[in-house]
Order: sequence, then structure tokens, then C-alpha cells
Amino acid sequence: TYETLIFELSNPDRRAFEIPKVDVPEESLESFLPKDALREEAPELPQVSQVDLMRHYTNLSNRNYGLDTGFYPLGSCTMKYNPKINEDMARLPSFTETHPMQDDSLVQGNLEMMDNLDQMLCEITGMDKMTLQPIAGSHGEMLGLMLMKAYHADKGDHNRKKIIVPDSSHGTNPASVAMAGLEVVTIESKENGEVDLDALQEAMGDDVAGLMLTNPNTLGLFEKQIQEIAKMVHEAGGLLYYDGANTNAIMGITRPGDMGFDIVHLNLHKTFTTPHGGGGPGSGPVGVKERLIPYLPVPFVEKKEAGYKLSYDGPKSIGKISNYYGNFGIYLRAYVYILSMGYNGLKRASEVAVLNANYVMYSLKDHYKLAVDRPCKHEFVLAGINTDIAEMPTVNIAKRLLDYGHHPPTVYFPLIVHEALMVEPTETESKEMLDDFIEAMKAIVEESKNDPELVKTAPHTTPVRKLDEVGAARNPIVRWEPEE
Amino acid sequence: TYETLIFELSNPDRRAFEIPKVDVPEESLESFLPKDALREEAPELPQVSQVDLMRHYTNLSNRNYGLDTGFYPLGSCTMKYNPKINEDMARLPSFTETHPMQDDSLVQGNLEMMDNLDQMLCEITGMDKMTLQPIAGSHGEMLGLMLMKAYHADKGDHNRKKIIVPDSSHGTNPASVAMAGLEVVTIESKENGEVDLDALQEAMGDDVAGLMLTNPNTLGLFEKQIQEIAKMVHEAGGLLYYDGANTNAIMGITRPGDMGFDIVHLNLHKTFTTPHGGGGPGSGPVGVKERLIPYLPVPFVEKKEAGYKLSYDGPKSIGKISNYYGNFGIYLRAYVYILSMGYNGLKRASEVAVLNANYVMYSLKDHYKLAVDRPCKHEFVLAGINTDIAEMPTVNIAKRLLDYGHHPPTVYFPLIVHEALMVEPTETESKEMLDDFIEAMKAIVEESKNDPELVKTAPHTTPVRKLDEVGAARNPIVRWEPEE
Amino acid sequence: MFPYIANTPQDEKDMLKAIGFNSIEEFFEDIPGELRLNRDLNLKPAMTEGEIKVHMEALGGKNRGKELVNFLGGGVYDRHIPSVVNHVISRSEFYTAYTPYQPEISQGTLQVIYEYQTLIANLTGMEVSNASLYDGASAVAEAAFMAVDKTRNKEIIVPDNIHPNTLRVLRTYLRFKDLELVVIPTKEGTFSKAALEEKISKNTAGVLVQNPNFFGLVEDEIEEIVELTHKNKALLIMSVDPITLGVLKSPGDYGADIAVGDGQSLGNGLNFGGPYFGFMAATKKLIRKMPGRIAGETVDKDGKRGFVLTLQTREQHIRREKATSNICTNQALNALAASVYMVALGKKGIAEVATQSAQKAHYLYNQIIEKTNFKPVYDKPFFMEFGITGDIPAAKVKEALLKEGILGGIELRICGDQFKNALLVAVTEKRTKEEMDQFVQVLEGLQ
Amino acid sequence: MFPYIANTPQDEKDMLKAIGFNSIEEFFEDIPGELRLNRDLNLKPAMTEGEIKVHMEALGGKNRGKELVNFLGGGVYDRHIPSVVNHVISRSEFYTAYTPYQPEISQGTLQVIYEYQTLIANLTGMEVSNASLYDGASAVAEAAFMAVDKTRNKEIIVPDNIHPNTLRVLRTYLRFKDLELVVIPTKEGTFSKAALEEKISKNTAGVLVQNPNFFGLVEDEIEEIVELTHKNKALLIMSVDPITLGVLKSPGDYGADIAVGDGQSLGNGLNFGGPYFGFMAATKKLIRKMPGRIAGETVDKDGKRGFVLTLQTREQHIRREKATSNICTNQALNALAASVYMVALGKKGIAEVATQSAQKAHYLYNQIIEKTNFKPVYDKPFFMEFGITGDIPAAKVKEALLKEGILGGIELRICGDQFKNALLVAVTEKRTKEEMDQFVQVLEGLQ
Repeated sequence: TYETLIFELSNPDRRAFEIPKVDVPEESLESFLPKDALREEAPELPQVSQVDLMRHYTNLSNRNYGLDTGFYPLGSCTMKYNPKINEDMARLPSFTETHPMQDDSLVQGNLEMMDNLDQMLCEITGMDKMTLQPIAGSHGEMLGLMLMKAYHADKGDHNRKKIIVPDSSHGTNPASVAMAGLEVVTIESKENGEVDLDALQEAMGDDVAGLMLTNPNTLGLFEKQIQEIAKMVHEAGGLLYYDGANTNAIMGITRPGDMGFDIVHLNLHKTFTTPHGGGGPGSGPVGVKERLIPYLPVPFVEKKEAGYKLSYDGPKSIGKISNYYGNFGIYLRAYVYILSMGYNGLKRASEVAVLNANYVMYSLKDHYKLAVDRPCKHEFVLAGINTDIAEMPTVNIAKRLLDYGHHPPTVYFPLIVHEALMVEPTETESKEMLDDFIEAMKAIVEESKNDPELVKTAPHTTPVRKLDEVGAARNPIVRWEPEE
Repeated sequence: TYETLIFELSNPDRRAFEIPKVDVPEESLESFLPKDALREEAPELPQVSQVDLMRHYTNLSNRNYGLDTGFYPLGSCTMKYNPKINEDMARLPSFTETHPMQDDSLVQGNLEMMDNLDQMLCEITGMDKMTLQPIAGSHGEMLGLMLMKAYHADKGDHNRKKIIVPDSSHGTNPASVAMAGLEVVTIESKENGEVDLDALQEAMGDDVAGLMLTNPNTLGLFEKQIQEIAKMVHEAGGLLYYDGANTNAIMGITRPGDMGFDIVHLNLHKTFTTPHGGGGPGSGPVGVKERLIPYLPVPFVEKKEAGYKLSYDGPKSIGKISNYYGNFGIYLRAYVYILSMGYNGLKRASEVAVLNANYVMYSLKDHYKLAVDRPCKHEFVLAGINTDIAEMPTVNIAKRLLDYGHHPPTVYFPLIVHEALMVEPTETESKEMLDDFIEAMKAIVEESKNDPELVKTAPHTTPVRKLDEVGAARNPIVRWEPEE
Repeated sequence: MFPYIANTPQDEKDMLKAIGFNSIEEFFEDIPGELRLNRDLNLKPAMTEGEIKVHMEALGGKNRGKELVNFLGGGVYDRHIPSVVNHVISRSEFYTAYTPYQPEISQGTLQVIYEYQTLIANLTGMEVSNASLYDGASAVAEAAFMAVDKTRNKEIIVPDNIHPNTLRVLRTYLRFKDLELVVIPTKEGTFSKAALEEKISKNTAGVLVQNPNFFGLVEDEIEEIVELTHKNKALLIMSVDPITLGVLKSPGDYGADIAVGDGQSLGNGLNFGGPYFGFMAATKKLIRKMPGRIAGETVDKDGKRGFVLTLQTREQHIRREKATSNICTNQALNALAASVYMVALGKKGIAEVATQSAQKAHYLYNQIIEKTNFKPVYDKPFFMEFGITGDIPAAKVKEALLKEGILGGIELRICGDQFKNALLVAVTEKRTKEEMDQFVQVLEGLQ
Repeated sequence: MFPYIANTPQDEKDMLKAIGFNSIEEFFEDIPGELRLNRDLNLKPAMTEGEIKVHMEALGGKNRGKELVNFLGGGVYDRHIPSVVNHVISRSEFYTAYTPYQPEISQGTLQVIYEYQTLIANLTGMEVSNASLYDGASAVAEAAFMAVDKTRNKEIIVPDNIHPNTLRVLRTYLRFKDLELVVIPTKEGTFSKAALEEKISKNTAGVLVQNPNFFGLVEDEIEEIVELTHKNKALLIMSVDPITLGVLKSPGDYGADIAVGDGQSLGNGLNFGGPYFGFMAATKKLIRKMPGRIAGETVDKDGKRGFVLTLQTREQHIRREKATSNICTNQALNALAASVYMVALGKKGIAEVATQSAQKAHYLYNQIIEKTNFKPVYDKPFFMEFGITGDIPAAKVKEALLKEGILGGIELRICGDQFKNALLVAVTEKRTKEEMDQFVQVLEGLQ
């Protein structure tokens, strides 16, 4: 009974929860609805007792690995500790029990928070105005590209359809370009992931809407020529988009706005410690420079003498991209985090994130190949195991790490590095934890040399062993069905 | 780093939490306290980051088995599901943020709840008045015995020092007698755990303060002759004390007050679903018949026209047995539970608890020896494995059950049954879960026959294997000390 | 020191020394000096938990809501949420996990998604479901893209009685992909098959029906609309309120191709608009066109059942610029809350919630019509939400209700000036007769 | 159906049939008819969660507290509680577990106890600690029994400046065991060595010192008292506030034999008096006299470190009538909260909490003495709690403070009529200068 599906526990007449008895006359639905609007039988939802429900989900949770379980050095995902005070504040009924259609006068606290957060995020990124509406990083990317397009169109420049994206970029970048009805032009990066200025120059033209970049790049390296790049793009009439996934390296140190970026998105669930929830909800605010403000989605918070107000008055606005005001409950957590850290804490966070990444990278340099041998920022990429010692595909190293109790790094990304292992330790980890990880990584190299079978057949200690993903895709079983 | 002690993670200057900076002049302690009142160095508490703290305790929790993990048929402990609404209500700030020394007028909600609960528990047990002050069942027992003694003393009857306790009783019973400054007279029970009337008659006399009994008894059987027993004790001038550990069998069906008991304690953490917390906090209210009310501890809640009031006006009261009003946060949960169940639910709970126990007992009767072959109430006792099939000590059966994912029953209690296994499934378990347990119990019999070594070396799948308890007691290491 | 930063100055020294550096600054040397901020961020210094609590409680104190009786709807409803929901989603193994890239240590999340997919499929009567999307509005847009992708047409037809924000979002999404949005007029509040007939053509990719629609009315020509849509080889997208499916015919019953909606009602709090989640279910043949994650059943190398993310060839990190969707997160934790909600209620419970909501809404509606001068906006069958209109501006009505602690409804003037006196009132199973009687009393007082 | 009862009527039928019974009633046949209740319990029918929430919120609404500024103490303090505390104790593996009788699946609870014992030993400066007791008052009584058990004497001496409820509880416990309680007068609020000298004898089992005492004063003759007690072969029991040990000399420093106290201050909420927990630590040679659970380190059969309940031969379920204590639960979850609290604060944090509490208390005290007509009850060094007295009854002072949202303190008349105008004011690190200034302002207004 401990590894079943919830449907397999179902038994008619069991209940985990009941609502109060109806206190108005119990008229039949047929008395006010056409009979053929009604379904013949209620939907097949399982019926279980409350204890069976709680045990089911408790046991499932115990088959999951979270940040509170252990180290999670998943490159480009910034899996840092999710502070508990964030959770407590986001659950205050004075916030949770407000409806999005209440009058502005009844949600002044919410609006004030949103306005404060807007300003804080602008200060951190060097932008002029933020919208909190995007629900995820990719959603923010899509919005940012829409803003570019809207900007050019408003200038009468309908020809600019191309977005330049380096081949080292996050996979969402080109996909988001497509979502905004634009075209991707991929340019090859230099080996260290930096933009190849010649390739960029060649790609530029009056059909280019802009460039998408992350800085530090996906190899964890700062784009040293960012000023030249910005100049080049701007001079050609394009805009610069900053993918904020790697913001954790630079808070209080440098700002995309100062580098020349026109549009920035942030992943609050990365840099600003809101929980990932097993894949969401996230929050991906987008900030812009002055000239792009008119195109931001409605509504935006305005501070008037009479108080805060949600304004829909945006004649050039691209409209809306999500139902209400974005993931309020999530960005409220980010707000609490920023208050908790302050200007001093945010800067220290970036410094220590970078320290931790370099510590791990240089500690592993004899056992693994460094993608680039140069101090990194908040993350770094290994080009697989040091083949002078042993040979072992990255995927097996990752699986073997599970037996050591660690979540593996991101694997096979960025695509430009062979056998890539992308490691982002974050600032919330202690030296002791990093040492433990380093030792495990080294031990796996030794094992790969002395007992490669052990590594190749890993994991050995997880709730399930290696799963057949190919079979799953070939014959997709995507829902439970009762046995006949 | 995942199986360390918290002290082993400590690192000076790490912090998991900070308080606000002081906002008054920072005078040195020496300026207002004698220097020799101050310690030279702050106490050695570990210093860890917040993420390390959370991981430490999360990982520890994952090495623990709770009711939300699985089946917990621990006889006499009534490990039934702890409803989540209880937890939510007990955490409402309007309750948690009240100080025990606030004026009555500021805690009317608390006092009203206490008064309501008093009346509900009286109705369930058939008593006239309850005190909520005892913090645990054993605390309630001690109080009950004190009340007996106070009653007799008040009647000038200082000779009654003896409390009769059957040898089948809970271990706390005789210990509590000692705590109240009384003497235990143990009488042998009949084989089924029922009171031997002859033995009782023989023990009775004018030096007897009373009799302690649990009904159903620890073998899960109803004391059929309870009326004769009550008469016998009362006629000899004694009082009857009801150990409420087994109340889960009889709610809405029969009441100790109607059986002739003068004093009753309840374990709210058993019958009334308040969580056990890994060994507390519990709550053990004590109810009495009219004539014993004057001796109850102060304060008690009184309902006056102006509102509820805590009264300390009890000239014959035995005084206080705990600091304030007992475990308020715990009995508040029990109050919510009683409301959730209502008169109909409580009765049904007892009926199904008894059904479940009989179902498991009779399903196991071929594989195990029944202590008594007669329908049980909410729990039953097995006298070890059926030796016609195989031989295996009870302790090994218990340990092997761990490998099947179940918490074992209570073992080697009651003392009057050889190789006892005391099973209490409770009403919150489903037939499917009971079947799973029955199958496991049967499988262990088969294993004992076919592969006894497997059973004897169990458990095999737990975070640690069988622990050396003898060694621990011989050379007690009861605190961590830094290595020199 | 900062509680969320583990390493101390001493650790810093030790670590730098171990790897042969002298200062953290050396790691930043590649950042040009003129790009350095060279000043402190203009934010406050770090606040402690105690100070934050005071600040946040003061902010929250500027809101009103928790003490008010809520008759607001428009897709977001104040419902009974079982206590177990919050207890489950507060398990840190769930909420602090990332997307389940390593299935061996993510069976919790993966099985939850698989079960969620089954629950949504059963609820909507569709064959397959994905793992959830951002919200109901963007789910409609994603469904429109699926229709475009499937039919190779560029035109989406929607009636003007859908949620105005859904329309706004759809408009944005479609415009940027150079797709055409055709909004057709409704007939006394409900979808007009005739109006559709006029616009539908071989260029149509998809037709959207919202049921109940924004005015709370139950659509009465869905079968005909589905038939007409399919005859034109377009896809029928149905946007539904998940609770109403406890008793209303499902998209599957009607033969819809794609079912979408917002899942807030399924155990998620109001939260001022989010996080909620969008759900999407479809026919089996559309599965490879679906955006978002999908979990599938498989076995491990010992033959034990397990779950993985599957059909990933659809996804952006594989297809990059060929992707038709950039979704890479879902709203996993909200979908978990919804799963727990659906399991807690079960088959009977969801029917009860739907039935009670409808019964109570009709009680209130009947009382208003009987006892006050307010008139229905549309005199047609509705489910649990209805429009009323009178002689005074809706804002005034709301004000009077608020005085009695009642959030009275949504002003329908957001749908056009013709509705300036109209209020959209939602009633859930959580509202009591007493609360509704008070509502009526206030309205009586306005005459 | 009841959500907490799994089996349905159909299950009931199946189960009865499987074991050869016809009805549940057959299991109850042995209960004599005249003992049957034969009517429904006079309770309400089952309430749903929704109804319970309404009821409980209404009850809670009749309290005041959360919105008030709290200067109450007397052993129970309103302190900053780190957010992590509640998150840890809300892990169901901890709070839904029983006493760890099966150590193989209870390492969580057992290691927590072991760590707790270490933390308490370090805090009190004692050699060993148990796993916790009911509360501070009963811990004092248990300590008294230990002294009696160890010395075979029957007399416990306590000063009259201990918490009045502690005195009450001690009196009850001792009376029933026919032990003698000798209460000696204090000297201007502090323990009088001279008074002790007068009463102590070879019949004395134990002497109790509370530091800081109930009036908040720091005892100034502890060393002499310990010496005198030990000279008389009695045990010195010290009752302490755990927070003050962040900076005050510990029982261990003073050479006490047993240290006890109430642990509420260590991360436990106010909760109207409970659940809190009592702590107890002692010298190693008293370990086998200690009541309550004790966890010890050991190894499993593979040599891996693990923890078990140990020294169980002391316990009631082994010793039955020979037991000197009947404690079989502790307050495990509260002790866990305390452990998390102590770890969250750490060595430096606990010193800061203690220091700030003292600094703030002295700020308030100085302001009151300087600016108002109130006088100290005792003009002696205090820690974070102090008595003030004036010309008007304390009840009136409280009333005036309450008007400004302040819970002003405890009326000291519970210690005798001579204190009828006196108020005991506690200040923790959580109070702010602003709150204290307002306190002073109210007192100024009373002149």
C-alpha cells in the first residue's frame, strides 16, 4: 500500500474531506439547468480516507529530493536555499485572502509591495521600470522579445524580425523568439562561450531586432566585450536583451542596465530564492529602459496622492500576457528575500557564490577537464572526466553522484561543450558541503578507473534504479486507466 | 554531511538566525549586574547556517517513522490519524499568542473552549467535572490517586493507603501510586486479564483507598463483572479509578461513570487524536464524580454572568500539579477533533476500531496464538507465534515487520501473556492496510519456518540495523563532547 | 553575517588559499572598471526576521479581504480548501525541488504529475493531459497555437462572452505570431451558432467556447458548434471551470479537441491573482502538439514501475528555434495542490461542491429577483455566477455592500458601457444562507 | 462518512463475513445491557472543516493578545521565534511519531533527544540532561524527589521568592509523599543565606534557588548557599531561566547538583500556558536517579553510529511500584522546538538575546524611575524583569496601559497583599524602544 497510485487506493464511499451540508433549499440541478447540459456521471476522482491521502503524499515526498534534502548544484538553475520566513510571510491571510478583482482601495498593501519591488529590481538591474506579470523566466523572455518587436513597429520599423542568439545560449531563448513571432539567427560563440564579434558584425543589419545574451554566459564567464557588443547592436538599430538566469553572479557588482542592455528578465525562483516547487510556480519580471516603458503590459501600479492604483492606461502597451498581475504569492517571497539581504547581503551573496564556484572548479581541475581554464563567476562547466585518468560518460557520473547523496550538476549543456557538466554551487552552501561534493566527484573518477561497472550501473541506492526513458517515449502511457 | 550531529557541523561565525539590532543604548551588562553573576563564556551552542539547520532536521525527520508514514498498530497507544485541521486550528494566532497571565477578560475565547471541552469529556465519560491540568496520562493517574487520598483524608480516613492494581495493568499505574504516596497491592488477574473477584475480595479492607482498572483491560477484553467489582470496592469504602488508555473502544457505547468509576483520566493523545510528538506533549484530563469535585486542582473555569473566570477558590483543592492550565495547545486539538466527529462519529469510531481489531485478530488466529479466543474490543493480544508451525521470539517478529514497512505492535506487554504482541489497529486504518499487515504477519510465520535466520537478523532495510542497547546502558554516552 | 550565506570570512580565507587566490576580487577582474557599480545598491541594509514580520504585517494590514464575505468570481473563487492541501504542499521535498530532471530521485514529483494528468483527463473527459501551464488565459493561447499548428490555418474565432482578460492575453499572443483573432458577437450573452456560421471557413484553425461563459451562463449550442467546427476541419477548444465539471457535461462529452481552463478553484488560494495554474487536456492524436511537460509511466532496470518526463522531443530545450512553445516550467506546486484537492473531494465531493454552488447561486439570484428591483442582465440558465443590473451605478451598490463587509461582485462595465449598472455576482459552496440574506437585505435597502 | 474512518459499510460487511460474524454488535455482547448508554451522546453532530474554522475563529476572536504589546513574564516570555522552528516541528515524521520504542525507525527522534541533552548540558553547565519533563514547576518537584531519593532525607528548603505556581506545585507533590517543605523568608527579595542557615540541618534533602528569582532579581549569595548546602550533605537545586544562561553564570559554574527550569522561552509560543517543557540537568553521579527518558549513543550491528533510549531500568514500565517517578512521556516536540531554537541562535545568538533583554529592561526601568513617580519594588540588580510600585492599584495601571494596547505586567499581589500596587514588568529582546517609550508615557499620564 505504500507504492501504489492514488487511484489504486480508491474505494467508493470513502471521504478525505467533506463540505458543510447545504443550508438553502436543495433544488435539483434539472430545475434550473437544461438536462442535456449535465453529465451522466460525476468525474472519476478517487475516494480515499484522509489518512490514506496524507500517507500517499508523504511517502511520495519521501521519494523526492529537494533543497532541504541536500546539495543541488544544478548549473544555470541557481538552486539556493529557500528561506522559511519567505514562506511564512507569503501565507499571511492578509495577502492570500485578497481577490484580484477587489477595488484598488482594498489592496493598498499589495500594490505598495509591488511598487516597492519594482523599484528594488530596477535598482539591482539598472533598469527604469519593471513589470511583474511574467509567470516564468521563459514567459519573461517572450515578453521581452514582444517589447522589442513592439518598439520597432512603433517606430515604423517593421522589417526587423531577426534576433541574434549565440549557440551557447539557454534553450528557451530561441524558443521564445519563435513565440514572439520573430526569427532566430544563431551565431557561433567563441570556445569560451563569449560572443564572436566578427560573427556578430556579420549578422547585424537593418533586419535585426536585437540580440539576446546572458552575462556571465552559460560557461560562467563574463562577456568582457559587452560594451563593444552593445555599441555594435545599438548602432545598427537593434536592442539588447539580457537573460537574467545568471544574475546571481553580479548583484551589487555590475548591472545589465549599465552594460547597455535595454531589456532584462529576472528569474525570481533562481536569484531571489523563491522555491521551484518541482517545476513551478516561478516568476520572471521584465525590466526595461525608459524608451521601452510605453510598451509594457497593462496594468501597472501607479502611486497617486490618493494611494496606489492599477492603471490600464497604456495606449502603446502590448496588452496582457497573463490573467492578472503575475505570480503575486511568488514575487512576494522575493520581496521578503531582498529585504532580508539588503544591499550588503545581496552583494555578499554574489561574491560568495563566485567564491564557491571557483573553489569547486579549481579543486576538480586535475580530475576533470575544465571547459575554460579561467576564473569563473557563479558557475562553471567541466568538459567531462580527465581522460588521462579514466573514461566515463558524463551521464554516468551524474547517476553515480546520486549514490553519494548529491543532486548532479546540469549535464550536456551548454551544447558547445563536449560531455558538459555545469556546476553551480551557490552561496548558500558551506565549505564542508563543497568539500563533500568535491570528494565524491574525485571518488567517481577513481571508481571509473578501478571499477567502471559500478559507475555505469549507477544509481544503486535510489528508490528506483535507472529508468527506461526510451520505452516511455516510444509507447507513452500518460495516464492511469482502470484494469478491465 | 548528511548523517552528522549538529555539533559536528558547527563553525564559528555562522548564523541561522539573527535578532534585530538593539535600539536602546547598549550598556554593558557589568554596568548593572555584579561581575561575578556573569559567565565567562557563552554556552557552547552550535553555529550553523540556516540551510544546514534545515537539512539537518529534514534528514533526521526522514529517519523517523510517523503516523503519516504508515501503519502504527502499537497496542494501548491508540496511534490513530492526527487530523490536519487540528494542527491548523491550534496554530491560530488568536490562541497561540495569549499569555497565561492575561486577565480573564482578555481570554474569554480560551476559557469558553476549556469549559466546553470539560462538558464534552464529562458527557463522553459519564463524569461530573473535569480538570484539564494534567499534562500526560501518567500525570492524570497521579492526580487521580491524589484525589482519592485527599478524599479519604478529608473524611478523616487516614488509614487508607493501599491501591489495588491488577497485574495486567499498565506499568504507569503502580508508579503513579508511588508518586501519590500510596502503596500498591497487586492482585493476580484471571488468564484473560479480568479481575479475579476472590483475589479482590481478599485484598479489600479498610486500609484500601481504591482500585485502579482499565476497561476494556489490557488484553482488550471488557471487564464483564465491573458492576460487582464496583459494588465490592464501594461497599468497602474504596474508590474506583478508571485508566482511560482504552477509551477508544467504548465511546458512545458505555461510560466509566455509569460503570461505577469515581475518577477517570483520558489520554487525549490517544483517543482524541492529538499528536504524540515523538513522546509528548500529551494531555491527560481527569474527570470525577460530584463528591470528588472539591479536591480538583485550582484553577477551574467558572461561567459567570460577566463571562468566564478562572477561580482559585478551592479550600479543599489539592493545589496545583502543573504550572498553568495544562497543555492548552494540545487539548484545543482534542476539542476540534470532538467537534469534527460529533456524537455520531465518536460512536462509529469505537465501533470500527473494534471491528478492525477483531478482523485482524481472527485473520491471524491460525498463525499466531490468541491470548484469549473471544471477541476483543479495540485491541487484542497474541501469545506469540503458533509453535505448531514454527518458533520465533516475539522481538524478532517485531523487527522483521520493519522490513515490511509497518510499525510493530507493542511487545512483551501485558506481562501476564508469554511472548505477547499487543495489536491495536484503530479505526482510521482501511481494510486494505489491515490486509497488508495480516499478510506480512503471516509471511513472517512462513519465513520463521523456512528461513529463520532472515527473521532473526532483521531488520534489513532500516536506516540503521539492530542497535546495541545493552552496550548503550552499560557505558552510557548521553551527550556529545568535542574530540580533544 | 547572513543566515543564508554559509561561509565565513575564515572559510573564505581557507578556500582562497586552497585554490591559490588572494581575494574574491580576483574572480571579478574581467569586469571592466567602468561597468562596476562602485557604490552600494540603493536598498536598505539587511533586515532580520523580526523586522520583516513587522513590515509585512503592516503591509498586509493595508489590505482588506480576509474579513470580508466574498462574492467575487470571474474565474477566481473563494472556496473551502481542505486542510490537507497546505500540509502536502508544505512538504519541502516537494516545494524546494527543481523540475524532475533526475527521475531516480524525483519519483515524488513525477508520480504526482502522472496522477494529476489522470485526474485532469478524468475531469475533462479528455484522453490526455499535460503537467499544467501558467494560467487559464495563457492556456487558451497555447491551445490556439496547437490549433494553428495542427490545421496550418491562421484564424481563431472566439465569442465576446469569454473572460475579458483571456481575450486580452489571446489577442497579445496571436498578434505577435501574425495570427488572426476573429471576435464574434453573442446572442443575449450566449455563443451564437449563427454568428459562427457567418465567420467560420476553411481558413479557421480553431473555435473557442467558454462554458460557463464570463457572464456565468451555461452555453446551450455547444453540440452544434462542435459539429460546425469539425465540419470546417477546425479544432474546438473548450475553456471550462473545473469545478463545474463535477456536474456539467465535459469537453470530452461534447467532442472538444482541446480542453483548457484555470485551476485556481481546485484548492488554490486567492493570492491576488496568482500563482494559479492553467490546465490543458486534449485528444490522444494531439499529444505531440501539446506544450509543457508530460510525465509517463515506465520501468526501471529491475522492472519496477517508475515515472519519467516523456515526449521531450516536443520541448524547447531539444527543438530550440523549431519549438512552437517556450514553456519549460509548469505550475507544478499548484497542480499538486489541485491533485490533493481533487483526491480529498473525490468523485462525490466534487459533484457536491458544484451542486451546492449552483443551488446557492440560484437561491441568491431568486431572492434578489423576488425581493429587490434588480433585474438579471441575461435571463438565461446560469451556473453559479450571474449578472444583475439596476438603476444605480454598480460602484454604488458595491459600496453599500462593502459597508456590511461584503465584496459584492465584479463591475460588468469592464465588458462595455452598456453594463455600467451591472454587477457579476459569484456564489460558491462556501457562502451561507445568512450571508446571502444579508446581501439581499442591502440591495433591498437601496430601493 | 467520516474522513477519519476509512472503512465503509461495504468494507464492514466484507470484514465481518471474512471472520464469521454478522454484526459489529456481536463484539460488544459482553457489555451488560444496563451499562449500555442506549442513547446518543449529548454532543453536536459531526462538523465539517469549514464549520469548524468559523467556530474556532469566532472563539479566538473573543481573545485579545496577538495585537497587544506584551510585557508579561513570570516565566513565560514573548520572544522572537525563528521561522525555522515551526517548519521543523511541522514535519509529520516528528510530530506524528510515538515515543521511540523501535530505534531502527526512530533515529530522528532519538538523535534529536541526544542533541537536546547535549545542548541543555552545555547551556546549564551540567554533566547530563534527560529528554525533558512536563514543565518547569513539575521539574522542580521531580528534582526535589531526586534529592530525597539520594539523601534519604525528607525536607526541602525553598525561599519565598520563587514563582508562586512552582511553590504551589511543589507543595502538592511533596505533601502527598509526606515530605516536608520549608519555606524561608527572603531578604529584600533575594535569598537569605542567614535564613537558610537557621533552617538547614542534617535532615535537609535539598535546597532550591531560583535565579533570576520571581521578582527578576539576580541572586547574590548563590556560592555561599551552595557551600552551606553541600556542607549539610544536601543537594542544591537551581531553577533557572534558560535564556539568561546566555550570559549569567550557569548552575554548573555554581556547583549545583541539579538544574531545572521551564523551556518555554526556547522557541515555544505563549499558548496560554502550554505545551511548554521542563528541562533537567544534573551531575553525572545523579544520572541513575533522574526521571524521564534518556537517549544514549551506541552502534548498530554493522558498527554504524545510532541512538537508543537507555538506562531504562530507572523507568516505570520496568520498575512498576518501585519507581520513584511515573514520567513516561516527555515533551519531545517542545524539546525539539527548543533544540532548533538553540541551534538557530547559536552561542553568539543566545548571548545576544540575553544581553538585549537585559539592556532593554534596564532602559525601561531607568525611564520609569527617572520620569514617573513609580518606585522599584526592590532596589537590587535585576536581569530583564522588575517590579515597580506606585500610589494606585496595579489593576488601574494595567487598565491604562491596555487602553494603549499594552499588556503591562503581572500584578504582584499574587505574592501577598503588601504588593497590591506593584506590577512585575518583563522586557524581552522583542520589545522596541518605541513600545517602551509609550509604556513610560502612559505611566507619566497617571501622575
